[in-house]
Amino acid sequence: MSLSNPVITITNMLDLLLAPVLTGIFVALMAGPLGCFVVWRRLAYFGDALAHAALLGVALGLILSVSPQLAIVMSCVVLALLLSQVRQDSQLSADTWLGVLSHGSLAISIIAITVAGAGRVDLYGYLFGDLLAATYRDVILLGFCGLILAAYLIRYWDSLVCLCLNEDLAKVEGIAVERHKVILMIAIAFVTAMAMKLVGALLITALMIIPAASARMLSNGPGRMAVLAMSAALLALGAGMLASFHWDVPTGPSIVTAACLVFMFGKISAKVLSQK
Amino acid sequence: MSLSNPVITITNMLDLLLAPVLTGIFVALMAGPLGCFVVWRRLAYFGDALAHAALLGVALGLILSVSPQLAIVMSCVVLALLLSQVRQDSQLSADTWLGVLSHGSLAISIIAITVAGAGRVDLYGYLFGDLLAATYRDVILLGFCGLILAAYLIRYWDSLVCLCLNEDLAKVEGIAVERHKVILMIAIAFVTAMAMKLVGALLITALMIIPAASARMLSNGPGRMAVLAMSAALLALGAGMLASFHWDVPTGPSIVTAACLVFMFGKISAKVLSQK
Amino acid sequence: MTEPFLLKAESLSIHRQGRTLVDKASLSLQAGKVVSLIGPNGAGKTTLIRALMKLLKIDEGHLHIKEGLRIGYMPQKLNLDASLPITVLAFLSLNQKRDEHFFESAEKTDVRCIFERPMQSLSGGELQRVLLCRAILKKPQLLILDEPAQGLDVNGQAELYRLIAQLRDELNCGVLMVSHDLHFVMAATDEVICLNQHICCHGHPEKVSLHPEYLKLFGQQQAANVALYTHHHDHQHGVHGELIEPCNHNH
Amino acid sequence: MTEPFLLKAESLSIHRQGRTLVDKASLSLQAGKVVSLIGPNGAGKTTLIRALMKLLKIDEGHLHIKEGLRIGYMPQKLNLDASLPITVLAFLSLNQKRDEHFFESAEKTDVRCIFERPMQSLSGGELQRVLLCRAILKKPQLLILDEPAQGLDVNGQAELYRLIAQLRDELNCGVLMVSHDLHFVMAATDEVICLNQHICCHGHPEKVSLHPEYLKLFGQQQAANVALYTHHHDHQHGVHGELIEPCNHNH
Amino acid sequence: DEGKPKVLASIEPLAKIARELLGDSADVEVLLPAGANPHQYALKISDLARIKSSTLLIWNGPRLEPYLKAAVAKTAVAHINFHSSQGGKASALHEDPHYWLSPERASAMAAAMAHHLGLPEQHIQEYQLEREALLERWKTRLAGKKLAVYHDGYEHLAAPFGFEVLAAVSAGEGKGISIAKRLKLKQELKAASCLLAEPYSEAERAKLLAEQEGLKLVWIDPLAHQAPEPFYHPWMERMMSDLSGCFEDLTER
Ligand SMILES: Nc1ncnc2c1ncn2[C@@H]1O[C@H](COP(=O)(O)OP(=O)(O)OP(=O)(O)O)[C@@H](O)[C@H]1O
Ligand SMILES: Nc1ncnc2c1ncn2[C@@H]1O[C@H](COP(=O)(O)OP(=O)(O)OP(=O)(O)O)[C@@H](O)[C@H]1O
Ligand SMILES: [Mg+2]
Ligand SMILES: [Mg+2]
Ligand SMILES: [Zn+2]
Repeated sequence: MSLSNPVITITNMLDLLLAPVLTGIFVALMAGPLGCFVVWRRLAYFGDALAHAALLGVALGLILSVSPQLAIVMSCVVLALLLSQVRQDSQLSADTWLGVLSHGSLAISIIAITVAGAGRVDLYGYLFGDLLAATYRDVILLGFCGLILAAYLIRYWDSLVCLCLNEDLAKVEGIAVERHKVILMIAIAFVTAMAMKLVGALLITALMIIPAASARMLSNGPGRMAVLAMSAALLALGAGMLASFHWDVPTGPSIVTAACLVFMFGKISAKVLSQK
Repeated sequence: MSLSNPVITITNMLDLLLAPVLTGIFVALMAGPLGCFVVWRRLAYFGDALAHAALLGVALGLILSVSPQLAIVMSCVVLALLLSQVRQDSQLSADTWLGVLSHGSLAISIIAITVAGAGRVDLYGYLFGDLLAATYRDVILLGFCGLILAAYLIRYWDSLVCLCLNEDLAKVEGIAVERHKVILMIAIAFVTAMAMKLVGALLITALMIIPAASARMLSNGPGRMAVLAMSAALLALGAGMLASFHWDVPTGPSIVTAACLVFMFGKISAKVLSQK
Repeated sequence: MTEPFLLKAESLSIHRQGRTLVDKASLSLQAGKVVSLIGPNGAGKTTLIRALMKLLKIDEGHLHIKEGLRIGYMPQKLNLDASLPITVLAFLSLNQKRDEHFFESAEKTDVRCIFERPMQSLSGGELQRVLLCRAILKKPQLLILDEPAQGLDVNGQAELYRLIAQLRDELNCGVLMVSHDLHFVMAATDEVICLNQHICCHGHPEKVSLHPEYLKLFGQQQAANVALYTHHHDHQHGVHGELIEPCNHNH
Repeated sequence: MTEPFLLKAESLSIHRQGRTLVDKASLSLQAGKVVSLIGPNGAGKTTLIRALMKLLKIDEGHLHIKEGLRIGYMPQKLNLDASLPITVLAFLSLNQKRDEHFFESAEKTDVRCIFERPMQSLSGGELQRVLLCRAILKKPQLLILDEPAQGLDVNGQAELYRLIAQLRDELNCGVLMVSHDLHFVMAATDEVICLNQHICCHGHPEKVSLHPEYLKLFGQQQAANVALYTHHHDHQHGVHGELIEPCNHNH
Repeated sequence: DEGKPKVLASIEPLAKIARELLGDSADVEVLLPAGANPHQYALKISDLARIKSSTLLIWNGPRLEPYLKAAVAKTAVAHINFHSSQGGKASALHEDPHYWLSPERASAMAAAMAHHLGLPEQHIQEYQLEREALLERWKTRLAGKKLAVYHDGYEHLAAPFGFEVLAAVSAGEGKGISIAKRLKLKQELKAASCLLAEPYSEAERAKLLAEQEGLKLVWIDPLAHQAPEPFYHPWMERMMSDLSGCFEDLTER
């Protein structure tokens, strides 16, 4: 199923693809380190819950006539705050909490949409997004977010790692645990919400956890894991986009599949390395 | 938005609703105890991963022309087996594994569907299902599954609880840990797959984890948690169906929302009880 | 004692699930003093010291902590998740410069040879050593140790006790330690606090070891003989049975 | 000794991540014998006993286990997830009848007064007691204890040692115990195995305590004085440094 | 065929309109592959390339095909959708977006296309004559007939042909319905004898409903996935004949 039209070459498409590619690169660069925190704090399904919260936001936004983009960011941040509050209650593990919140908000948003009679809200536009629709405005916005995020992560890296290892120790050592936990959650939520419209919740979540999981197997330190995760995400992005171009398959799923291949490759090489 | 038409009689309702109600009851009764294991073993997103595996199964089934129902059950069981194998590798937590498998299979299935170009596969029919479409055949099938499941759970309850508490202790005490782990996973996968067509992956997953999470807060023993989870699931089912009848909201989401209300109620009463 | 306190608790109480875990405990910690907290299992020792570090909500009472107090803490148990890969060296270097003091501390706690190991694969005793090292790295003004000797081998234990004395002497650091090792407690601490939900008795080791509450808790024979481990002695039993009884003496 | 073995290991080796954790260890356990396993932190004691129970993959060597052997195991550490609610009584009753023996064991390990507590909120010592109780509930033929005294209070420790002797005598049960308490080990066990990746020396306690390898590992002074905890002594150091050195004597 | 204009249609029925109007004078291609759901689709890179290299894009409009909005803006391709061809009525927002099912709108679209490509008036007149003939043929046979539809999207078909849609079952892909709605349906469907359903993802459910309520099923393929006819009017003709077949069978019985 390769392209029938010989006139269409990469260079030809550059002006169309440059913004999507740059967007993808920024998203991958942010998803790498944030994904490590997601994996360390057992929040793999945070992105999924955020997607559903975003849907609830859109539904409520329709009822209260608030702009969808604002509603999405707001509802994601609210979910992050809520989750960082309820996690204090350690009787239920993180995944159970996420499951409850995620399924709950999905169900309520469907009801809200039905009751509001608001026609067809595209339930799954948020799941897949449209990377190819990215514009330079998006690139600049994401780049800006990325800079702030990088500054925060670099400044507080040690404290954040310490917090993920053991909250009690971190607290005694004078790290503002509660504040960092909330900031971290909001950062993840914010980046997810920003990226959702572009790459979809599926892709952003997958770009967070799959590269981080691949990096875990090949690293012996948190910093190295973050850098490897970034590289894995970039690799998946590149390979996925190329595959999408070559075999004419949808871009988002193609990137996720490439990430899975990177994961399998990582797993195999970790096995080989450990047997040496 | 209540009903305007007075002609709807009880008998009229009964022949429409009896099979769905019975199906719902069987699903709730199975979901209660299985949900406890899901919560204990941190598998909250197993249902979600199964839904995506099912989709992959359907896509592959289309390519290889296998019946969808068979393809779903097969792919769910394969996922369960795969997961119980890879979880040995404790470097990654359960939620991360589930995330990788779930996103991976979703992405691959979308590509498979695109490449096969085979008709319209309802991507999200599996997420919502249609409880009202249940027939007596389904009731009998589910009832049969329920009986087998009940027999297994009652016979091996202590061993299963022991296994969930600590695998090493269970193994030393002579419990066939590996076998039970696989059986448990397959049981969850099988029930989910059976129920998916009817109530959808969203509802079955939500009916597993939300009642179990509610029950956790009010129980001091595993048996009690299972019974409470069953009751909570039944309560949510009843309340959700009544709400769907009264306020004209979709059945599945209505049941999930009712389950969330039960959860919140449980949380509040647990708080009140603990302060006494 | 004119020296200002590092930390002072006034009649702290902690209740959970309808039970009183710590009942009106008052204590104060000073620089250069080794205070040890003893008591039977489930007496509330861990609960109390976690409350002193504000890791738990205090239900009643007041807690004064010197401003900017650097605390080194070694918990009784620590669960490390396998998903965060980190070596001992990287763990110890978190928010910490690798200066002379760093390597000195590592030397003292005998962790230099395991620098490159992943934290998650450490043995019980190795983990204890690393935690001890981390606790002393920051040149703490107050060292809080929850059963630090647990899991350490004989050399490690001796080294630990030597280290505590050294820190007290060199850095003038305050120490609060939970221990079940009555011999060490009696031999090497400045003050003993005997906890059994409430504080039964406290004071200089010699005095405490003669206090009727102490003898009641640990048994006369036990207290004297515990290190000799003759498994033929007839010892007094029922410590746990007494835990729930009210305390009917003044202190 | 003509009595048949319960468990026999022949030159077991375990390697992980390029390191040798246990190196050609051979041992056999018999009914009615208390064997203790000693060695510095990180020597591979926990690894070895977990391998004996088939909880770890063995890389080399053979393991023979008597058919249908009932093992009671008390692990060094146990992480309990908070999401499974269970009380001590319910935990102890899993796959277990509540008969006379049940309550007797609970009495002996002093856990009757905490029957109604949730497992997750137990203190360190209380959890140890519950684990010990669970280990002896099944009238095991072989009891494997990994640092059982850790975290126990003085009465608990004495009780533990009494219990081990009693089980050996009454049930003719074999015992394998990891311990850092050299006094108890020397006083009350039938055989001592000194592990430092490989088995350095083994045999009757009196003999082992004179063995050069033993003295090298624990230091002459240490071995003699460990219980007195004088923190002014000058002790020999460098056990860990020696861990990685090859062993150049035959055994 | 270098000089031929390239017309890209978002879905097959639109391509049929273009082919019928343009014949051999243009290359007509379809964007969405057969089987794709026009409500939810993710553009591929090749799709973007095809949009960019086409002379004219015809599509339904952002309400039905939101994913094309950004692509149209980015590639700056010349395009016509039903909104623009109708001059973008204000009420259009709350309307059924399945515009292509309306022969009326189809010919408006054809006219707009002809103007854009500078075709002679005569083409448009021929096209409109064909439409009128089609309506003539079927209006009388279908007028006043009552039927139920599974997918809510046949307003544009019902109005010109004069049949009445009694009830629509599905509220949207996979969302499921309420018990109240289901009971109401039972009442409403009493007056109907035929259920119009698509052989797509919810086919099984439609079959079950027809069985439960004793309705006769008519399969209709509004996306023209399986339609052999290359042109719009013959395709409509075929659909109408299938539809009326349902009622004729009933009268025979
Ligand atoms: N969150 C909680 N809820 C209810 N009870 C609790 C909780 N945490 C601890 N406990 C109970 O409080 C008591 C004191 O626990 P703590 O850990 O402070 O004991 P400890 O003195 O440190 O004992 P050990 O010597 O065994 O470590 C125990 O009986 C324990 O069961
Ligand atoms: N999975 C693993 N991979 C790599 N190294 C490991 C692994 N598990 C344990 N180790 C290493 O093996 C050594 C032996 O560990 P083990 O827990 O058996 O020691 P131990 O003798 O029980 O010590 P302790 O007295 O401190 O409990 C330790 O140095 C530890 O770091
Ligand atoms: Mg404690
Ligand atoms: Mg050990
Ligand atoms: Zn439609």
